[in-house]
Amino acid sequence: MATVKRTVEVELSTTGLDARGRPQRVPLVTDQEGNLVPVNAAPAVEPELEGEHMLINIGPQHPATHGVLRLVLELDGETVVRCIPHIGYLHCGFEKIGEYRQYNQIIPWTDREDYLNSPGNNVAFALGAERLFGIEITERCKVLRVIASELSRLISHCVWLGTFCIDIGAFTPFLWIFQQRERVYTMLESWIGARMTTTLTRVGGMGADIPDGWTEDLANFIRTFPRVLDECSAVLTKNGIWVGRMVGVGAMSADEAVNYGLSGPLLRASGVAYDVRKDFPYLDYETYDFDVPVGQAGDVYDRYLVRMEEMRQCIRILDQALKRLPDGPVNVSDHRVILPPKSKAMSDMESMIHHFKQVMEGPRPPIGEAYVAVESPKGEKGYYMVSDGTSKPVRWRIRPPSFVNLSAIPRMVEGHLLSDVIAINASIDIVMGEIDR
Amino acid sequence: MSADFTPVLAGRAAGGNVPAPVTPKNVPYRDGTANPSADALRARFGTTVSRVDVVWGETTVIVDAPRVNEIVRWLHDDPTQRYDYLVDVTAVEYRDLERPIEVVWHLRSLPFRRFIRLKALLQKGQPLEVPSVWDIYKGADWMERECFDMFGIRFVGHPDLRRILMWEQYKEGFPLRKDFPLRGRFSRSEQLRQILSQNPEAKYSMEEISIAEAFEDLPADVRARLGSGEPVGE
Amino acid sequence: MERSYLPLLLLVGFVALNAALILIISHLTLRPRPTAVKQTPYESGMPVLGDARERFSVKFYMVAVLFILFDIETVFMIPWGAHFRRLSCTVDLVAGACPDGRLSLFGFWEMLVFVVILLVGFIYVWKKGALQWD
Amino acid sequence: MGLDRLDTRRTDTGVEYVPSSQESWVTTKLDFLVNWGRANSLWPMPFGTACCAIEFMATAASKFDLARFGMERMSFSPRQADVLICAGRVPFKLAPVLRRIWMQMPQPKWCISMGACASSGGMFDNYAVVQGIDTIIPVDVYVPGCPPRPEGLMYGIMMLQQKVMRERMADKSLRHEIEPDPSSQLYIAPPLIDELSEPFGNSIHQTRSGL
Repeated sequence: MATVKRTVEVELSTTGLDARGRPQRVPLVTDQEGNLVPVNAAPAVEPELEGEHMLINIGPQHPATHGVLRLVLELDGETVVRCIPHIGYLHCGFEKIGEYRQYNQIIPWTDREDYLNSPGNNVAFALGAERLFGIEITERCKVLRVIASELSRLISHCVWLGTFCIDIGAFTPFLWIFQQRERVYTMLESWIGARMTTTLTRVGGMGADIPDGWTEDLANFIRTFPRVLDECSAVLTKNGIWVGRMVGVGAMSADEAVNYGLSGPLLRASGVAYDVRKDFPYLDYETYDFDVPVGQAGDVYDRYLVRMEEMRQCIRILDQALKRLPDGPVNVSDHRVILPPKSKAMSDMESMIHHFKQVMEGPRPPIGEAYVAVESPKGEKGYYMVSDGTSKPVRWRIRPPSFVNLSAIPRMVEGHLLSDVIAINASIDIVMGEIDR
Repeated sequence: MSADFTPVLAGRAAGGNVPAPVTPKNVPYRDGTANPSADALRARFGTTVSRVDVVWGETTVIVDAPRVNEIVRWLHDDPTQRYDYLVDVTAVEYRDLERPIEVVWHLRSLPFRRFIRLKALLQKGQPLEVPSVWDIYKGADWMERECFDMFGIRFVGHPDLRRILMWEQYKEGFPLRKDFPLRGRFSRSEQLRQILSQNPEAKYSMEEISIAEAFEDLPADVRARLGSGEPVGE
Repeated sequence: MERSYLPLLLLVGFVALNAALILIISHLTLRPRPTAVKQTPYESGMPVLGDARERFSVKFYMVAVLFILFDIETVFMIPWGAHFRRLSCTVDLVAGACPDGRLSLFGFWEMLVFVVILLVGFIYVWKKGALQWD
Repeated sequence: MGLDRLDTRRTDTGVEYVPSSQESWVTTKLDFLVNWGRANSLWPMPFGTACCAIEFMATAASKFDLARFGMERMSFSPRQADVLICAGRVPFKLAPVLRRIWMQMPQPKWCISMGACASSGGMFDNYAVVQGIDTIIPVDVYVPGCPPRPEGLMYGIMMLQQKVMRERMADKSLRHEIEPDPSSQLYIAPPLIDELSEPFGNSIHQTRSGL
């Protein structure tokens, strides 16, 4: 069927043009109640010496698209007149496969979906499944999961900072920050055996308890990581080129950001203090003392500041979590869900039956549905699971934050220069595995 | 981030006496307390709200499909509700194929810190049509396109309903439907042949092709094929 | 003051020889394998719509001219640098060096005047806003 | 042209000689020099799609340094690339892009298929993912792992270097450009593709759809 031409007339966003009809950076003025609003200059026609518009592909295979995103840009000289994103180049049918797997078998899929934040995804899925099963996890497991999700936020922001610097042109912070990331990798590897695709949690507990001596590594990491972060921000934050490339670029006002469904650092950079850990808390986040960084203008520079501040808050949370880490069992004792320990499984009959049912058929939740959201480094990451009583979910829906954040890229990019497109795309911190699922 | 700028506080606008949110513990299976918006919806719309049930502490309001846009607009604009954040638009198809397909909207009210789930039931027999909420939430654009791509549900009022994850010429149907085999309908070599032997213009949407045509950039063979009326790509 | 130009000749000869060698050997061992797809321009893995030979906006030309203007300026400094010693010595060089006490800053001032003239041009261009992209 | 032609006098005596033994002293030394140069400066074209791309970045970063193999210069345009490292799963929508980039790379070129998903479709045995990129482009080295550890990838690179060192200029089949058959654009016969993409291991049990 031939497609219907897009009826919406996407005209050049007015904030991109100044009075003399020349596209320019988005000027921000404070209106009466004090929040920053882009100037709505009258749209003027380009002078008649307009060159032909050029259609170029910043295509699936491009160093600056962080994966296989494809942006088709209509350029007038250097100014982007229209941006048409194409995604789906990494669509691997996660949700379809989820309907053929048991709950504990889906956890390896949650690593590969947002591969920068695998421990965080495992924790999110485990919370969703435990809400569906109606089980409460032990205290030690809660604190371990907080540590896992904060560490995963750190390594995700590290990859973002590294690739963001390379996109703008600074290469050395990439090497500094990836070295810190390797230290977190070695910690995760000693905990669960895998560097990146961790499969850390199980429904009702964790894959493994932390080895002894692990808390000293974490304490050592907490003590030394902020120094590297300060080095990076010393190099970048007040750098003339860095600031010049990012201030006033891709600005989104607060209510526009909420209407576009942005979440995470993008939303907080626009001035909306919405953080799932504060507003819809999970894993006792309300008992941790940390604050939520909020920007003002919502441009690329504020997103950078918000993420850097968020990394420091992660260190604060990790510090408190390390101090309060209780002893006790990691897994819940309800053997309908968790495999009984090997020794008991071999000795007494009842846990042998449990063991057999777990392995052959997997845990079976009651009929119902649950949506649990988690503050992932990209935004509000949610798992919506519908179960019909069998051991395989009827529907495993992933609410992908960068999918919704990326849908606002035509609004942010039009009117800016081609080099700003790269900066804006890097500031959204997209992961194509999560966008295309 | 200067101190004098007071951010738009999400979740605190409901006044000072609202208790700070706490991690929900021992969430009841069926008899949790419903979201106050559910009663407001029932009072405001009466029969179009066919059922409200609370599963694992989340209120689900089942409404008739044709009036969804009106209900969501009311939830969005009404000062007492202010559901300004669309979390998700998706669909669920159950394993027994007679049961209707459910289209699900997840909404959050950031100022009042509330979460609600709207559902519309679409009988399998009639055409799967649901009003789009794109004119209320701009974020719904891609979510509805993905729901169409995966389930085949047409969102009436969506400006540009095309496939977003699969390519436009994808002939195998809608992948997330339960009657769609996990490995696809065609053999692997057939799937590979179809995608590798696509014409170049199949990789561009109508919009880009019209832009290229406006500036006479189209290569000759593409222009010839377009002239002969072949369907265009993504 | 004749000067033997042999080293210069050797340099030019060696450069020409080197270039010729590289071309001949690669031509000898090269076996081009053109295919239809290999000839098409690379656009991130996508088939190309439109071509690059189009009317560009005039801003690109402005940037190119300014670059050439200020780039050639540095080319003029090279001969000046080569002869700086003879320029700034009031008497003839003795064995390639200036007898003590005879230094003058003539060479320096000469180049300063040249640079100031170009600086005036640069400030004019800056204030006119030609360096601003839009 | 002249340097690598086989010495025809020797082969017409009716005795079958191993081609490599017929080369003169000059060509083997020249082969060694050329292969040594090529092996130690393989410029990678990181066709990074998914999680393996992040592990590839970790391999290229400072701890597991790829610069030791002369591979520091990441060439994102196929024109300057020597080895295409397909890091990550390739869905069907991306197959023509991979094929086009491989064909736009000049000879001599090699291909490393990094990770289980690129080599065999990995855990994605469903409607959307190509079951192994060797059905699209010829692959030289398969690196197992999901994602392969940096040491695993480096071992794959060293195996490729050994392969490059053993190449002979006289062997023309090495630098043979694939010509997909014009109608179906496949360069392997369809039954072979089906047989290569057959599910193996535990994913055989997922044949029933909808249950």
